[in-house]
Amino acid sequence: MNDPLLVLLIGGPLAAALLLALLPGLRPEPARLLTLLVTLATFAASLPLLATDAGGGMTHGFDAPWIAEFGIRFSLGVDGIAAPLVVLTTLLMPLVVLASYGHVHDRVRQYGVLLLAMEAGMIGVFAAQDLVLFYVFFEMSLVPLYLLIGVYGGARRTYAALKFFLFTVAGSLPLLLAILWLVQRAGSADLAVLKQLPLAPGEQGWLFAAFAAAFCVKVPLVPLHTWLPDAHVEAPTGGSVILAGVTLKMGTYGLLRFCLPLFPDASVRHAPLLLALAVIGILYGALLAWAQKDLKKIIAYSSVSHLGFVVLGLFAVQTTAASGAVLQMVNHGLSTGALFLLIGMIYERAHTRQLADFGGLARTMPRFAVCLVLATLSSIGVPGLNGFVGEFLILIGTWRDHPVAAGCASVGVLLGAIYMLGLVKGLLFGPIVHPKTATWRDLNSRELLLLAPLFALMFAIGFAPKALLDRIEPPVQRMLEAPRLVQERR
Amino acid sequence: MLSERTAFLIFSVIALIGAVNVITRRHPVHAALWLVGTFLGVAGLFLTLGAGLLGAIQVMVYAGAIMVLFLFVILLLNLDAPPDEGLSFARGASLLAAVATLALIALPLARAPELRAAATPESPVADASAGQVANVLFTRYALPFEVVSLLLLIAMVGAIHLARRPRRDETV
Amino acid sequence: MTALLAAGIAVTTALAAPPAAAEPAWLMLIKVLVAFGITMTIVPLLVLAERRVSAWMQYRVGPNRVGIGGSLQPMADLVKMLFKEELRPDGVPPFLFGAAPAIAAICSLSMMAVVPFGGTLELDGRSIPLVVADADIGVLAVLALSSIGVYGITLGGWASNSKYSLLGGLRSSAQMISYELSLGIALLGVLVVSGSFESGSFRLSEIIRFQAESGAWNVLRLPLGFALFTIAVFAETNRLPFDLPEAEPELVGGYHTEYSSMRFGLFFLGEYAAMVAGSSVIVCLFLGGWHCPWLATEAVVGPGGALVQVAVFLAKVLAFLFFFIHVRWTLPRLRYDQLMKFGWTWLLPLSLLNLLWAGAHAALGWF
Amino acid sequence: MSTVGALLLGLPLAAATLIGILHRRLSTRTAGTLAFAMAATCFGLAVAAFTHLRGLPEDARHVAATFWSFLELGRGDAALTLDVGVWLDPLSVTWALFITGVGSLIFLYSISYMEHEAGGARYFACLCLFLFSMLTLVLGKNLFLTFLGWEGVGLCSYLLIGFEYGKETAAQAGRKAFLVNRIGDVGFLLGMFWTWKLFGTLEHGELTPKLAAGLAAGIALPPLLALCYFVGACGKSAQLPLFVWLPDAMAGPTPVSALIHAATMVTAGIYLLCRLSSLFVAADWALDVVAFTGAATALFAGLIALRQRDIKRVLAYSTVSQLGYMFLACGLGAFASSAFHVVTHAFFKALLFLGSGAVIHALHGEQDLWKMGGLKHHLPKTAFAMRIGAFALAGIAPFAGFFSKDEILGVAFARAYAGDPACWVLWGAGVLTAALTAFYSARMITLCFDGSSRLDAHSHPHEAPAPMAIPLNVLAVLSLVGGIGLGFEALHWLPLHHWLAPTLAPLDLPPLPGALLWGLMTLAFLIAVLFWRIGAKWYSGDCEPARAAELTFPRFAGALAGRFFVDEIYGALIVRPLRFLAALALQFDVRVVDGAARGLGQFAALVGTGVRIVQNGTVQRYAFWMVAGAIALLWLALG
Amino acid sequence: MAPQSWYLIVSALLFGLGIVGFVTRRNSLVMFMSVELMLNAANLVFVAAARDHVPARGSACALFVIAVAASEVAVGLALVLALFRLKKSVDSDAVRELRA
Repeated sequence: MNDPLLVLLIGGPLAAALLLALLPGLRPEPARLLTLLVTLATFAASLPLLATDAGGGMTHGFDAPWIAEFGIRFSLGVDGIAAPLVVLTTLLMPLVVLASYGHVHDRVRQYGVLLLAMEAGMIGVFAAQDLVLFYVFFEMSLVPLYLLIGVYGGARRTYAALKFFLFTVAGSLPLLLAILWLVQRAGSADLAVLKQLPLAPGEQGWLFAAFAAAFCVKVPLVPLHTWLPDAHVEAPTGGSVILAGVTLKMGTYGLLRFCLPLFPDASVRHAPLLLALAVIGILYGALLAWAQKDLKKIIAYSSVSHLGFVVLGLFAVQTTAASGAVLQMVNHGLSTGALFLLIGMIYERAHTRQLADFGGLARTMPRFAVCLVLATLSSIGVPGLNGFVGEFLILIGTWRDHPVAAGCASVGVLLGAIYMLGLVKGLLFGPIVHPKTATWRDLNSRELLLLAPLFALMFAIGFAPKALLDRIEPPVQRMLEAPRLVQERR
Repeated sequence: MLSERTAFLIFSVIALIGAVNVITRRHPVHAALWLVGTFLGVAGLFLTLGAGLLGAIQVMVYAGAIMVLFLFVILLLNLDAPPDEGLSFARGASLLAAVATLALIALPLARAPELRAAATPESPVADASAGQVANVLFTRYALPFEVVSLLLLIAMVGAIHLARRPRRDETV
Repeated sequence: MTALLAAGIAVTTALAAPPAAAEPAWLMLIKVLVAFGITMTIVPLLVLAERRVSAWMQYRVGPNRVGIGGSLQPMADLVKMLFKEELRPDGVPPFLFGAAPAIAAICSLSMMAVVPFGGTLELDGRSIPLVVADADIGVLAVLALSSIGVYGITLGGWASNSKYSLLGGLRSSAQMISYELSLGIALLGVLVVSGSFESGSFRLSEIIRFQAESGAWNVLRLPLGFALFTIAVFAETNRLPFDLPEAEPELVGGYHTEYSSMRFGLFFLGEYAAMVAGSSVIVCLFLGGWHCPWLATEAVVGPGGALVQVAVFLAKVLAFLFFFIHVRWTLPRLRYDQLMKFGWTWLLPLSLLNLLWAGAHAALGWF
Repeated sequence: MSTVGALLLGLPLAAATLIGILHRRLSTRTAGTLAFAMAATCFGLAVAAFTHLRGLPEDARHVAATFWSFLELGRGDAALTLDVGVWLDPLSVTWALFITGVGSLIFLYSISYMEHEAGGARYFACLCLFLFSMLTLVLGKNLFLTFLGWEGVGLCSYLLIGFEYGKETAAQAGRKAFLVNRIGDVGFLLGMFWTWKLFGTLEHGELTPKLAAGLAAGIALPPLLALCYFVGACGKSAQLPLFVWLPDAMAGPTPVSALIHAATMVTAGIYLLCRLSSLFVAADWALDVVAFTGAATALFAGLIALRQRDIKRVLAYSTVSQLGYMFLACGLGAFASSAFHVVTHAFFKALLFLGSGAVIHALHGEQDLWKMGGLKHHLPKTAFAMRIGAFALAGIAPFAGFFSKDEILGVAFARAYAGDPACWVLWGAGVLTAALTAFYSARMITLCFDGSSRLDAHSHPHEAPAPMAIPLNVLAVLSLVGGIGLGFEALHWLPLHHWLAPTLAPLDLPPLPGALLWGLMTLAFLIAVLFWRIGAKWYSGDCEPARAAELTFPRFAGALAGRFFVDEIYGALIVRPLRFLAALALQFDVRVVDGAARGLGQFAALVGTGVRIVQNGTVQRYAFWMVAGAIALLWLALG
Repeated sequence: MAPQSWYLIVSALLFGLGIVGFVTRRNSLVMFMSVELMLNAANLVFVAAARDHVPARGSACALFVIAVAASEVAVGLALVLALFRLKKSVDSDAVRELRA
């Protein structure tokens, strides 16, 4: 029953990346065009993933022996949780390539190679059903991003890239140890087998800690988040969109896919700690975002706050909350992606990211104003748009068992509004500040085409999330079975 | 004919005195000559042990070739005795070296009692004459023999290349 | 004074070298004295002969004033050597300055210990091999001592504390080392050919016995070997055409310019002793030593037979010495770089070729 | 019936998106007419819904219609099913009626008002969106949709207040309004979660009967739950703690103030209280909190309104005060009478706002009362309409205000009379506020229309054009008729109480004896007339502002003028410390958390320098260590 | 025939002196000589130990040691020569800096 679709989705971009890498003579424009075509093709190919619904089970499975003696298999498969994230990745990629027309002018071919390699890595992460395969893709997707930030970034790019790399790798070392321990004990790295593995509470404790460490760095959860603002500020627009849109989701996806089902007792035991960190993340992130001067930093810290919500939803061990969390992962990808694209567009024109330098853009750039307001509304969770549905489900789910945490978190919703509207007022309303404001032309059709799909999805999810939620809920239910039992007993 | 024991004593005395002087003499040429003395002492010891071929080769190669090379280098470089040379880096190192030698002597004896056995029987078991050495050399140790020859070739090429005075068009 | 001391040491080393011979001490002493005596007599004769022959070759008379026809000239030289003032330049390491000539002399003299003058002498029931120390490593000892000889010259050059002598010393030792190489390999050729001996030892007497039994001298088997060996010996003893180091105009006498009286005499002695030893080794290896083809020396019973062998051996050696002297006054002197080039690029390959030829000869057993 | 509901929601949304997309090409006039047409049809639909519901029997007077299922999650008791639909019952239809009614009048009015403003189309798009949100709020099938409307309305007020985004004050006011509303919304959200946890459903259809049954069975609900909703209501209806945004909201265009900050949006809070009336009654002391806040707000706002120079601010504070009255009524359990006051207030407050709009329009943007005076000669019709509105506001007999306000005072008196001592304080505050209201409305009218003309020379005001005049007249009639028509028991034509009773919690209060009732009514009427006379006399004639200022209590004046420095207090207590906390967090983040990461790096470098000393190039040193190592090994081997 | 232990003692002494020379002397040539000393000590042990077993092997090994020593000296001295040409001194402290 091997379905080659997923292999195609991963292999396609990878092969294209290789091809591009091996054609030094290729001029920039055709190279960029090729990248765009490949990413679009991958997106088109990834759509059926959403269509099929196997009641929470694994679809498009592909299984082949890889390292036989350790029982490690090259097995791919996608369920309700992974499918939306894969489609999100394949959706964002073409947009990033389109955006790169504006600001990437030299080394375009290498830019394409890095993007395609990253896309392959990320799809692999979401599609891997084998623990070791997951780890391989987890690391593989890291390198292109490091290079992307390191080569195409801003002033302090090397510092930021290195910091990002070191944080993630340091986090993923305990993960590697834990994986090796698990595979050695279970004799196979397949997820299904590992789920049935009886683990002693003490053992489960440190394994959970190791897994959680790697994923919390990636989320990023509060104490381990300092790499994110630097990485975002220095990353090129494309890099930021991918970093915020997909890379952060790997952390939360990992928590849901591996931590909760594999180590139910430890997860429930550590749930209060993680909930507390999530709430701190939400409030602390929001506060920091409010105190920032740099546009990208504000959005970066808002990501910390939004993903705090997602972690809150996951560790409330409630199907409603967890489904809301998965939905929020997708939403955050859309809204923050749009915001970063918009900031990229402004940066292309003004070459400064300090909020104080801007003012009264609404008059000269109405289209930009409308898009920015829309993206902001989605980000702060105004009902009618996607952000609200996710946050609402997370909070209503969390309230059942942890009313205090949900209460504090909902204050985060308020703080979110404060700094985002501050951003919008600083940029769009009030008197004109920047001398050259008049010279900046409004968004051209390319840029609008870029944002259109994101806004369309925002409204779609905002008004009718049922389609997506029905696809997400069964697998989440399945993931949370074990922790739910532990929760009940407690 | 002199008894072997006395020959052993004479030659070992020569060797040891030579060795002491090699490291104490300040002038390199003197050190070199004393070293020649040590080599001859050791060659004598080889003879007392019946290894005639080895003794000859020792003299021929060590004393004859290697030391001449040393002398050549010393003379060519026209080295004179550095002023305050002597036993520099004094206390620590020599102390350590003394400990080392003691260890080398004491430990094996302490550990291997059979070594302390009385003198072995007088009659020489079998002399290591050139023929026997040749038999062993070309049968049992044929491969090392070839390898050593290769090593010598490489050493020769290396030495020539390194020591060659750079021609005008080359820079060091 | 140091010279005499040096001579004494020479004797003990000769004694100690071949301990394997289990003969009574006094017999060993007599043999040493006999060998030492023969050498010491040949050397002054050689000096005289050299001057007479060179003069004869150049249509001049040569020394004929002292004694009958100049026969006592060597005595005169010796007396001159002994009583001249011993000069020593300042800044010279005293011991080394004196030791250098001694080393040269010792090495040359000790070589004779290994050379068999004759067969075995039956005297009141005891058969005495007519060799000082028929050492198992025989020929190798010759090589070893010749390499030690280099020290004498090098130190001599260095100890006299002057640039010219230093350079002269270095050049001569370099020359000796280079030719020692081809000497060794040529020697190998002989050993390979006469390798039919069983115990694989290097005894000269066995080589001679082999030549005697097989009826043909090695010179017939290895003509190339013979030529190479002689050239190498010429180089070893710094004889013309290779006596460049001391004769070079700019080097003014080479390493023994600073030496005077007896030290110079020792150098002189060393050189001529080396010639004697060299020629005797050549005779043993290539010209059948004390063996004379048509005169069945073994047949002659009693001491007379041994004496005949010694006589035959001495005759050959003297003939060869004559050849030495003859060459000196016929061939021109080689320049230093030609000399080195000849030694490395011609002599060495040829000796390897000779070794090959000897190998083939031994393997195929021609004769 | 479901098609009516669908259209009621669909039409405004469609209009909003249509005008929004085409707003570049549409002129203000065409967009305005389109919007007005849409609003009028919606009013028609609301009337149709009303007649249909009247036709239904007493107890089954509600219609539910779902359009599409929003989401279904979870199983068993943790199941959460939300779907988009409409819930029509007397309460929601009443609200829909006056929203669409007053709304369409204001749409008509603003066509000509926004004639020469730039971006008129964008204005009407936002207005349509606002109407859609308000209708969703009111007609929403479940609390989720109510909340959707709730936030939507907040958003639209943000967009509309900040309409002239060029002006810093407008942008600031818009943001402030949205944020304060958001605080209320958080309360509403928490209430919703709690309700879902307790009752497992958010559908109005299921929730209200459950609550009523619970109330009947006497089960007490946690008061905090009710308070959550109350916080939401305060945020939206600008009650004491969260009223600061309303006066600033006057920075927006006048029709916006009229529509949003007088008629519709501010009433959302009351709607919520009425919708969850049984929940509030079940939560024992929650209602007292509501009552007292209401009274306090009424009194407080009334005082501030006395000294306001800007005509629109006077009206804004009067709105806050009247809302205080409504909350007071709810607090006393008289949800129906508060609803009645909402309706009447909508009429005369919208009238007053539109009138003031006409005045400002005529004076080309001049809003300061002290720069007006004697306008009745130039704007006779507006003056006449405004005067009727002011009378209604003051609560003078035949006008609407009198009946609704008097009823609230009556209930307060009855409850106090029935033995609840606290209510005397409430009644006293109510009467005092009534007096203040009369006084400042008189002040406004006399300063604006009567008295000597303080107009600056070259402005020559002209009468409002027709589209602005018609809504004024209609509203004037309604303010006149509204009170009698809806409230007066005797007429039985459309007694509001009777109409809303089934959806609200019953009021258990012994009726007052007839004589006492009439006595109260006359007392209220006399107070209103008396204070109106004082106000009028005080400000008539050519009194200079100085004389007028020192006439009232001088010390007290500063506080009143400065609006009790409420904004400054809020700034000091909340905004500044929060901003300081943010800066502190930033420093903490950069110094401590980031520092720790960088520190780790430096530590590694430090270790490096330590090790480097061993490797310093002298051969001897290496030899020494080599030999030492050899000995150690030997020792190990043989030891 | 002197007992084997005596030989071992002599070679140990030689080796010790070699170490002292190698570690203490700063002149690189003398260091080379000390190394030769140590190698000789090793040869001595080879031959002495082999005498009780198969004498020929001892000599064979000693032969290899001599060959290696010869090549070592050749290359070593070439290096010293090159070093001298660079630093004008054979003092091992002259080549202390680790950077070019």
